[in-house]
Order: sequence, then C-alpha cells, then structure tokens
Amino acid sequence: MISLVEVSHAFRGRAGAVEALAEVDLEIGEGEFVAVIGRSGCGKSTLLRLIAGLITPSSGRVRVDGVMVTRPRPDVAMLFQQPALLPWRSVRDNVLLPAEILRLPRPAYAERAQELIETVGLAGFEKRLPHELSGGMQQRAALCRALLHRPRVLLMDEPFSALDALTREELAGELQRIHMDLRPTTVFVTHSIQEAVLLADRVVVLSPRPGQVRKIVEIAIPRPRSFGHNAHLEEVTEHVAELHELLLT
Amino acid sequence: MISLVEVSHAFRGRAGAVEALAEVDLEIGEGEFVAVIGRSGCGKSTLLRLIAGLITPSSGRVRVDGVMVTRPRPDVAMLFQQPALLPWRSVRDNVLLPAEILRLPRPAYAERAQELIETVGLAGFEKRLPHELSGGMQQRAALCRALLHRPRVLLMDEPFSALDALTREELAGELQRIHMDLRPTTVFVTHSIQEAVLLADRVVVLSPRPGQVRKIVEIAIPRPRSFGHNAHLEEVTEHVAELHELLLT
Amino acid sequence: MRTPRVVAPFFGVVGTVAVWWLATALFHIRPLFLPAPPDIVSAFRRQPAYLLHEAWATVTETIIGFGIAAAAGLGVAVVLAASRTVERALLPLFVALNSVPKVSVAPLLVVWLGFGPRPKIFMVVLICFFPVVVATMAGLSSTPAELSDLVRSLSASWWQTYVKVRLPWALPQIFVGLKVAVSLAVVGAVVAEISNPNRGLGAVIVLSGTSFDTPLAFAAIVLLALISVVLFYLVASAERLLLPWARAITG
Amino acid sequence: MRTPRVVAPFFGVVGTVAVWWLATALFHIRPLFLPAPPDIVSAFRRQPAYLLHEAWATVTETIIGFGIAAAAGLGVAVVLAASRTVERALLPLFVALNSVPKVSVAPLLVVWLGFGPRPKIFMVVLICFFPVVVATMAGLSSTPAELSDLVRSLSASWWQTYVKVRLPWALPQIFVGLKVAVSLAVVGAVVAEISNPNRGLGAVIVLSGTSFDTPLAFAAIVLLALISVVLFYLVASAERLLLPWARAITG
Amino acid sequence: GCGGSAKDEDPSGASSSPDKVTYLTAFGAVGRDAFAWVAQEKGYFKAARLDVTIQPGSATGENLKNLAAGQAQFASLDLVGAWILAGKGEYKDFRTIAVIHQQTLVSIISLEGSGVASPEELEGKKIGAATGSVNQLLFPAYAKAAGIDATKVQWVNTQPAQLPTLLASRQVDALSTFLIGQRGIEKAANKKAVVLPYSRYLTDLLGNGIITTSKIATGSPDLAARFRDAMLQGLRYTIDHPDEAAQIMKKAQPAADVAAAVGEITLMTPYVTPSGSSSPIGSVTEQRVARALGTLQTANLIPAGLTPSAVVDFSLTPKA
Ligand SMILES: Nc1ncnc2c1ncn2[C@@H]1O[C@H](COP(=O)(O)OP(=O)(O)OP(=O)(O)O)[C@@H](O)[C@H]1O
Ligand SMILES: Nc1ncnc2c1ncn2[C@@H]1O[C@H](COP(=O)(O)OP(=O)(O)OP(=O)(O)O)[C@@H](O)[C@H]1O
Ligand SMILES: [Mg+2]
Ligand SMILES: [Mg+2]
Repeated sequence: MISLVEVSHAFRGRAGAVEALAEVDLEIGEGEFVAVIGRSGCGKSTLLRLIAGLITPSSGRVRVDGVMVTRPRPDVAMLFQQPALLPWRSVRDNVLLPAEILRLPRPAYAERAQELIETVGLAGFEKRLPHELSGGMQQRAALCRALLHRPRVLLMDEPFSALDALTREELAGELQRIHMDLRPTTVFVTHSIQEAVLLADRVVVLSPRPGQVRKIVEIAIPRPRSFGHNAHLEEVTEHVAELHELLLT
Repeated sequence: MISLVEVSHAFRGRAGAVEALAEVDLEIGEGEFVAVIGRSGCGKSTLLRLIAGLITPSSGRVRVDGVMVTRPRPDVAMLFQQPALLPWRSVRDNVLLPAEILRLPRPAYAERAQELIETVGLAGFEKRLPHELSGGMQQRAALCRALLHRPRVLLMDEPFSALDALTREELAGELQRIHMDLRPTTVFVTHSIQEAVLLADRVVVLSPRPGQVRKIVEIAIPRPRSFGHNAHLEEVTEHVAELHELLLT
Repeated sequence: MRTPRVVAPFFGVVGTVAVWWLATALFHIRPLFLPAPPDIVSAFRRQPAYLLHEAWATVTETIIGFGIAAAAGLGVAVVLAASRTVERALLPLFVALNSVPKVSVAPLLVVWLGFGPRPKIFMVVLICFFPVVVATMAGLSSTPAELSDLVRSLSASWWQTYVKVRLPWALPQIFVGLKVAVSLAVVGAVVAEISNPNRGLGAVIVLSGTSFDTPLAFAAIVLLALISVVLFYLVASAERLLLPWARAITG
Repeated sequence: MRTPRVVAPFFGVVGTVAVWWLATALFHIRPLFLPAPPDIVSAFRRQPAYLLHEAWATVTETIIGFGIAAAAGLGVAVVLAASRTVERALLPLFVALNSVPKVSVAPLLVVWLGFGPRPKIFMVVLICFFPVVVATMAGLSSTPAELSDLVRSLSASWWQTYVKVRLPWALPQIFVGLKVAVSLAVVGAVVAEISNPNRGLGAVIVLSGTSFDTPLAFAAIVLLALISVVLFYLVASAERLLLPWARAITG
Repeated sequence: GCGGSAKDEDPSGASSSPDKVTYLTAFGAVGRDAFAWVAQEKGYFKAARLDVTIQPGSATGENLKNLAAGQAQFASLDLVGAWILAGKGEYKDFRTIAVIHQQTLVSIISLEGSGVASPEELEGKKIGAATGSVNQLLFPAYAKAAGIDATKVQWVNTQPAQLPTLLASRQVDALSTFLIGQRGIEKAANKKAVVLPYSRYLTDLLGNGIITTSKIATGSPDLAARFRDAMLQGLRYTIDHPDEAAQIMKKAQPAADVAAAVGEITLMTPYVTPSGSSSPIGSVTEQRVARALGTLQTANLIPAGLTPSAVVDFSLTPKA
C-alpha cells in the first residue's frame, strides 16, 4: 500500500539546512495499523507530510498504491499536529469540510458528522466557532473531520496529544473499532509508547535527527485489545519496556 | 499565596453561554507545586487564565499575595497551551522576550537563555525562526521563555503535551530541580496522571464542565522523586489509580 | 460605565467645527478663502433642494462605480494571486495605469463615453480598482500555512481552495481595500464631475468656484464629506456583520 | 526550469505597447487623442533633458511627501488603534477630510504655501495619508489573541506591546497601505503640479495640453507611469527584505 | 494675506538691488503670454531694476486669489471676468495698470462644414465652454445684440483644456473660447475654423490686462510703473517679432509649442494696438472703461455703481 524507498528529506533555511529524515525504508500493507514513535523533532511529522504528498522528498521515492506520490490524494486523509480549524466555520461545518470538497452528499454526511461529534464528546458545541473551544476540544473536532469521509489511508499526527488520559483511552478504543471496521491503512504518530503498543500492528521507532528507522517492532497481541487490565498485560509491559529502551539509546 | 474564593466563570457566546468554572475554592501556599487534572474542556486553562489576570471571574475573588487580581502581574509567568512564539523572532530572541519587556540586563539573561535552550535540547536552533521547528520544539522554546526570568509564580498549561515520553521525563525532572531550587509557586495543568503524581505536592481534580474542585489529593512522597523505578513505586501506583478513579466518575 | 457610541464622534465633529469657526473669526479670514460654518449653512439653506439633488447624482455614480470596482478588483486579484507569472506580467501594468493622473484622463473619458453618468462611473472604477486589487492580493497570500496544507491534503480544486479558505481568510484585508476604495470613490466621482460639470456636487464646486461663491462650494464639499463618511461606515458595518470571527481571534 | 523573473513583465509591457500601437493604427486614431508609441518616443527624444529634469522634480516631491505621510499615518493609526474613543472621534474626520476633492484643494494650497515644492509635497501627504492609516489600523487590530495574551501576561507596557508585537505583526498589512499610498503619491504630486504648473511632469502635461502637443503629454504620462512602477516595486522589495517570516508562515 | 513667500520689499527705497516681484501669466504658457518671457529675456525687467519670477497662472479667479494672498504682485487676466468679480463685491483690492487686448477676444468657434457660419445658426446647437466662464456669462448679451434667442442654445460645461478635443471629436457643434485659440483648434481638428468674435456686437469690452494689488498701485506707484513699462516693451517686441518671441518662450517653457504660439501672437496683434493711433499700446480711457462697465451692467452681470477708477488706476495706465 505505502512504500518508502531510501527517502531523505532536508529543509533548507537561512541558517543552513536541517536534515529531517535520512534514508528511510518502510513498507506498510493494506489495512495495516502502524504507529511511529521517536524523539521530538526527529522527523515524524515530516514523514507523514511526505506520505500525504504535501512535500516531496529531497531524495528517494514515496509510493501509495504503487503510484509515486507527487501531490495529495483524495483517498488519503491527514490529521495535522495543529487542529487547523477554519475560524469562521462552526464545529459542524468544519467537520463537514471534506464532504464539501469531495462533493459527497451532504445529508448523509451531516448525519455522520453529528455521530462523530457525539462520539468524541462535543455534543452541544456543533454550532460554536473554534475559538470558543478548549485546546482538546479543537483537537477532537479535527479528529472528526479526518474520519468523516472514511478515507482509505489515515495519517494521524499525535491526534490525542491535547487530551486527558481518559478521553484519550476512550478515543483510542474508538479508533481501534473504526480500524477493525473499515480497515483504513493507518499511520499513527504518537508520544505515548503505551498507546502505540495498544493500537498498532507494528511500531516504527525513529532515531533522533536525522530520523532513520531504528527498529520496527511487531505487536502480535490479538484484537480487540482493551486498555484496562487484560490478559496480555505482560506482553504489553514487555513491549513498552523494549520500546522505551529503544528510544533511550 | 494564591487564593480563589467561590470563583465562577462563564463565557458568553452567540450560541449561549458556556459555564466553564463553578464555585471553585482553592488555596495554594507559597512555593507549593500544585497539579491540576481534569477532562478536556473542564476549565483548566480558564483557571490558569483567571490566576494570571488575563480574564476576570464572572463571580468570586482571585487573590495573589493577598492582592485582588485585576490584571497580569510581572512576577507571574504563564506558559500557554499553544506555544505563542513570535514568528519573526529567532528562538533565542523569543526566549529573551520577557527580559526585554521587564528590562532585565541583557547579557546575563542571554547567557541564561542559552543554558535553558541547551537544557531543553534546542542547541543549534537558537537562530532559527519558529516555523522551522517541530511542534515539540516550539513547545520547548515556549518553556524556556516562561522560565527565563525566574518568576515567583509559574502557571503552566500542559507544557509537555507535544513531547515524547522520554523528553517529557527529562524535562519533568528538570522542572522538579528548578522548583526545589527557586521554589516558585507552581500551578501545573497536565493530562498525565503519572506526571501529576510525580511532580506535585497536591493534585487538584476538576470535575467535567462546569469545572468544580472534585477532590484535592496530597502527595506526600519525599523529593527528589525519580521517574523510573523507585522506592515509592507502590505509593505512586496507588495515587495514580485513585486519581484515575476520580476522573472516571 | 461606557459612554454611548455617538458621544465621541459628536465631540469630534463639534470640536472641528469650533476650531474652524474660531480660526475664521480670529484671523479674519475672508469667506473667499475659507468661509465660516454659518456662511456654509446659509449657503445650503439658500438652495437645499438643488444641492441634495446634485448630491444624489454623485451618490449613485459613486455606488455603482464602487460596486463594479470591488467586483472587478476582487476577480483580478484572485487571478493575479493564482499565478506568479500572470502577476509579474500584469501587476506593473496596473501600477502604471493607476499612476496616470485621473485629471488628465477625464477629458478623454468624456470623448469616449459622452456626457452622461458613464464617464463618471468609469472614473470611480478607475480610482477604486487598485486599492481593492492590492489589498485582496495581500489577503489572499496571507493564508496560514496550516490551513492551506489542510485544503491541499483534501485535494481541493483551485476554485474550492479560493472559495472555502483563501477568500474567507482574506476578507478582513479585502475590507481594508474596500474602505480605502470607498473613500476614493467619492473623490473619483467628483474629479469626473469637475471635468464635465453637468451634474453632481463636482459641478456645484466648479460652478460656484467660477462665480466666487466659496460658501456654496464649501456646502458641496461638506455634503461630499458626509456622503463619504456614511459610505465608509456602511462598509465598516458590513465588515462587522460579516466577520465576527475575525474580531474574536484577535486580541 | 523556471523562467527568469524579467520575462513575464517584459511580455506584459511589450504586449500592451503592441495592442496600443495596433489600436492607433487600425482605427486611425489621431495623435491628438491617443498618440502611437513612436510619436511618444520621438516626443521624448526631442527634449530628453527637459523631461528628465521635470521628472526629477516630481520624484523628489513624491518621495518626500510619501515619507512624511507614511510616518504620520503610522503614528496616527497607532493612536487611533490604541483607543476606541479617539478612533470614534477622529476617524470620521479623517474620512471626511480624505473625501474633499484634492483638485479643488490644490489652488488653496498654492495660496497658503506658495509656488515652491511645498504645496506639492503637502498634496502628496494629503493623498497618501489615509490608506496608510486605514491599513495600519487594520493590521494593528489583527494581532492573534494568543500573542496579545502573551504580552499582557508579561505586563508589557502599552509602548512595548506596540513595538514588540502589534507593529511587527501589522507590518504585512502596513505594506498594503504603503503600496497603495506610493502609487497615489505620484498622482498627488501631479495633481498639485497641474494646478500650479511651474515645475514637474504635471506642468509638462498642462503646458503641452494647452499647445496641443499630445505626444509630449503622453511622454510625460509614460514617465509618470515608470516612476510609479519603480517606486511601487521599491516598496515591494522593502517588504520582501523585511518580512521573510511573513511569507514563511503563509502557504 | 496668509503669508507665504511674499516678496513685497519696500519698493520706495531706491537702492541698487532690484525689487523682487512675482508675476502670474493669464493662462499657462501660451502665445498670448509670451511677452512676459520676452521682457525677461531681453533684459527689460533688469533695466527697470526688477527681479521678476514668472509663474504660469491658472484662471482669473485663481490669479486673483494668489494676488490677494500676497503670493504674487502682478498678474495678467481677463479683465471682463475680474471686473465682474469686483462689481459683485467679491474682490476689489486690485487695479488695472495696462490693457493688453483692446477688445474682448471671446468668440464662438466652430468648424467649417459643421453648419455654424453665422450667429443665427447657433440656435438649437450644442456649445462647449469652460464652466461658468465669462464666455457663457456674456452670451445672453451677445445673443441679444446679434438678434438670436439665447435660450435656444445648449451649453456643455467642461474644462478649458478639454474644449478643442470636444469640438474635434464632434461632441459639440461649436465652442465659446478665445479667438487666439483658433490655430490650435484647427491643428487639433485638422479642419479650417469659423470664428464669430463677440467683439463684433459687444464692441466696448476689453480683453486681457495687467493688474496689481491696490496696495502697490497706491503705495508704490513707481514699482508698478516700472513693471508696466517693461511688460509693454516686451509686448511691443513680441508683436513685432512673433517667431523670436515664441522661441524665447519655448526656451523658458520647453513644453510650449512654437507654431501654436506664433499663431496666437499674430492673431492677437490687431487687438493689441488701440484704435486711436495716437494712444500708445496698453492705454485705455476712462470713457472706454465706463462703456465697458455699462455693457456688463446692461447684461445684468454686475450691479450699478462700479466706477472706472475702482478697477483701473488711470494714473498708472500708459499715456500718450
Ligand atoms: N518548515 C520547516 N523548515 C525548516 N525546518 C523544519 C521545518 N519543519 C520541520 N523542520 C525541522 O525538521 C525536523 C523534523 O521536524 P518534524 O516536525 O518532522 O519533527 P517531529 O518528529 O514531528 O517532532 P515533534 O514530535 O516535536 O512534532 C526538526 O528538526 C525541524 O526543526
Ligand atoms: N474564549 C472562549 N469563548 C467561549 N467559550 C470558551 C472560551 N474559552 C473556553 N471556552 C469554553 O470553556 C470551557 C473550558 O475551557 P478550557 O479551555 O478552560 O478547558 P480545558 O480544561 O483547558 O480543556 P483542554 O484540556 O481541552 O485544554 C470549554 O467548554 C470551552 O468550550
Ligand atoms: Mg510533529
Ligand atoms: Mg486547556
């Protein structure tokens, strides 16, 4: 589905270039859920932007569905690290933006938008403007927007970073349910090792700048995985410890 | 030091008012480290803004040092949920902003800024503009700025939300060191229960909207506390479980 | 206790009139140079119907011309903002065109468009067009990177990008252009009327000027100022109505 | 393979000149109404030194007036943006003042300020002032809430808030005002020169008009356009130099 | 006056340093105004101990305002317009010190073949004129004298500079303007022009004249006389040498057109010389002025009561 071959990316700036990614090789299968972890500034967002076609790599090739990525594709949805809500649109209209742009039938999607808004706990705020929301609420609105049109590929850049532990768990559970349901190919950047282990089929560990694939850890725990105490607690703990170790060195 | 008496706050908007905080009573002593946790949208940021004097309560009284808060005070530093960096200033100049505004001697503070920048791992990025930084790097720059002038009161709104687990632990350790050193009165909003338990003298649990003080939990573990395995692991786990429970209900 | 909205403008106007009156009285300025406020009032009261009738002509020319210029300026700015090459090819031409003194174009307009209101409207368009273009272009190129990334990631078409994101975001800046343009619009109408003084307040100014009736000229100028202020605040209110979000996200 | 920067403007200019030339040739337009490009070139070549000398007079008036207007406009906008009350009291007056037709003010300026460059400079100031004020005010009130919260939380003084945050943030919008103003500046200088035609390209236009030398008038107009374009792009380059960050955070 | 760079130094002090004065031409820099530059170039001003700054003037009203404000001390302008203003009491503080055109140059000009060859043919036609100009104000009197109905004429108001274009582009059938513009109009329209001078019926009106403020006329008559003489010397030289005069003006005002200027000078020459061959250039009699004012009164342009000496300083007009 998604393949990166020797992908490097450097940002040129006035104060010299920053090498963000170096020689990243990665294959992600159809319907797979891949989590990406790594130190702050190691190039995780850059990686997502490359797959989304928002930037083109300095060298190497990025393919989605076997096609070279040169620009964004409508079947790939990106959830940005910042909420990026349109300040003049209400929450509902922000969530409906992809339907408008992809010219999907409004009534059906208006219903779906409402469901999503309720799922993330924003019921009652549909008609408010983004500046009337708290940071976490804005992030949840952006999440609804990314999920609205059931994209084939879902790129998520720290979607839960502004959420409290409980909301986080709830929404991670929801995300797992959606993934099992529709099987979008998912690349999920997170800072929580726990979350990565509980959600992903594989966890990609990036080394600090320039980002390189340090290790890819398979998580073979059967789904659905629950977030509280469960039968696989030991495996989870083991993986978490291993990933922690990998990040440290 | 800080006292809130029956503080309520409601935001008026086009689509009706939102009651963010209701009848909050809170006393925070000089040099104390208080963590605030609560569900997303429960009014944590609003609480900090009230103490900072950026907004005035709809009813009730907020006092700092026995003085009614009607506007911001120079000895209170606020770290916002968004990085709020000035886009035309380099990282270093952003960090030095408080020194300029409070007319502190530049050479001394330039040195301190450099130290802080190195501490948070931004060495080498001093001369870059904010848009050249990753989300986590921007947050760390904002953290440096808040710490620069050694304020007496430190209000921090999810300062580590965009950071990976490891950087988070490192910086939490650093924050603890700074607090033990200079003893600023600290109000620390976080989503990580773990972090709250490991950093705070007391943890304030807010109920969902409208935010009310549900419980205040004393954390009596002696300092310095370490973040890995330690002698007080059991107490930590107990507190975490208790707080988790409190948030749930 | 906030003072009501009209108090400040009221004092502003009263203050100006007072200073003006005092100046004419103290320095014994002759009405030929600068008439005192009562002279102007009496000039107005001598023939109010005539003045209002001419004012109405000026107002209609101004509004029609302003409307055309706003629409055209918006369209052109969108085209220029869409392509660097087109911008590089055309913007210098617009700058050049804009710098041609309107006063020397006015006679040509009469030759081309006759004596009716058309040359006046065209002049209003000429004079309003440029500020709208420059402001709109600036607004269109100020879309935050995160929002343009968002629409790009949704594979939005060029048209959608403009309609859904770039234009709404540019609106506060477009209104800067519109505000500047609307006050120039009145000037444009008057310049055209001065050059072909058959109707409008510009004609009143010219005619009264040649007969040395300076108070009448000033009565016309005061009416012009009033029209200008009203139109300006109409645009400003449209802005307030349309863009509550813009005020909300600024502090 | 990007085309070099000068290609597009080059084709823009060549295209316009070609269309113009063709129009004059095809419709047999007489040089009195619209001279063909070669007529203008030869008019210029008959007395280049004179034209350049007068152009220089216009340029200096324009630049001095523009500089004064930019500084004054900035200052006034800061004051108006600082207080709603002051804004409400003064802005309507500025709008009113701005709508007074400059053409009818020009003779008065000569009466007050003499025949030298002063009335021309003053006219440039009058005409440039308003766009700078409106654009700067808009820019100053567009500071994002998070940044104004930041400086407030640092207990910054009024002055610091403006110097460190509000003004830098407003700069991109201030430049919109400056760009509009600079192209009006040239017009202002010419309007004043037309009314008192002793120096400058405005004088050339008037005097050649009275002697029916339309090609010479157009040579002056072309020079004016050139001056305008050069000044506009000088301001635009200043913007590019000063505000790399503004381009970086937009997409 | 509103100050400014007024240069009224004490003219009575007959020092060796020349008196600085500013002079406004009647209208820009065209042939009818060339003589000022001739006087400058030929050194007549210098010989009269004058340091003259020549400013291109705009119109009667503006020139008077600048005189009133002290920005200029002398000016040329259309005497009919100026006297109407004086008669209406708008501005009286000036005195005529010399007459340049002994008859008004105001005329109807149209193009050959446009159907206007005599005053009668004006009825039902469009006539272009500078807004509110003397030309328009005088027309009823002209019409009455010529025996036509003034109300049957449709006026089109424009700016002076715009008039030839309007006629050439056939937006109007005729113009009311100064007859010396004939050559320029012919050049613009590429056709011969038909000229119907007002002076044919309104014989008593005067054309341009040189004026100064009453303060200078009464306070420094010597200065005024010196200025007058230098100017008239220039005028004489100009009508004797039209080509050279045009060249001299072109040198000072490069935008001027030599051919058009020569045309104007030759056209105005007959109007400069007074009818009685004994009276010199620039002179005027009190009776003549009285008749001119009378014409204005009967045309209802000024109220009764304006005396010739209120507008002309006969002690300063040239004498035989
Ligand atoms: N627009 C840009 N211009 C210049 N450098 C950039 C730009 N965007 C990112 N970088 C640099 O690229 C590197 C990787 O950035 P990226 O945003 O991918 O990090 P990240 O892994 O997402 O970090 P975080 O977890 O903090 O969000 C960083 O060092 C950053 O400084
Ligand atoms: N400017 C505003 N206008 C209107 N409502 C607001 C505004 N700011 C916050 N609110 C509302 O107040 C409530 C509390 O907001 P606050 O930002 O304090 O939440 P929070 O606890 O910080 O949430 P989070 O953890 O998501 O940041 C929310 O319901 C929000 O909708
Ligand atoms: Mg990132
Ligand atoms: Mg918050």
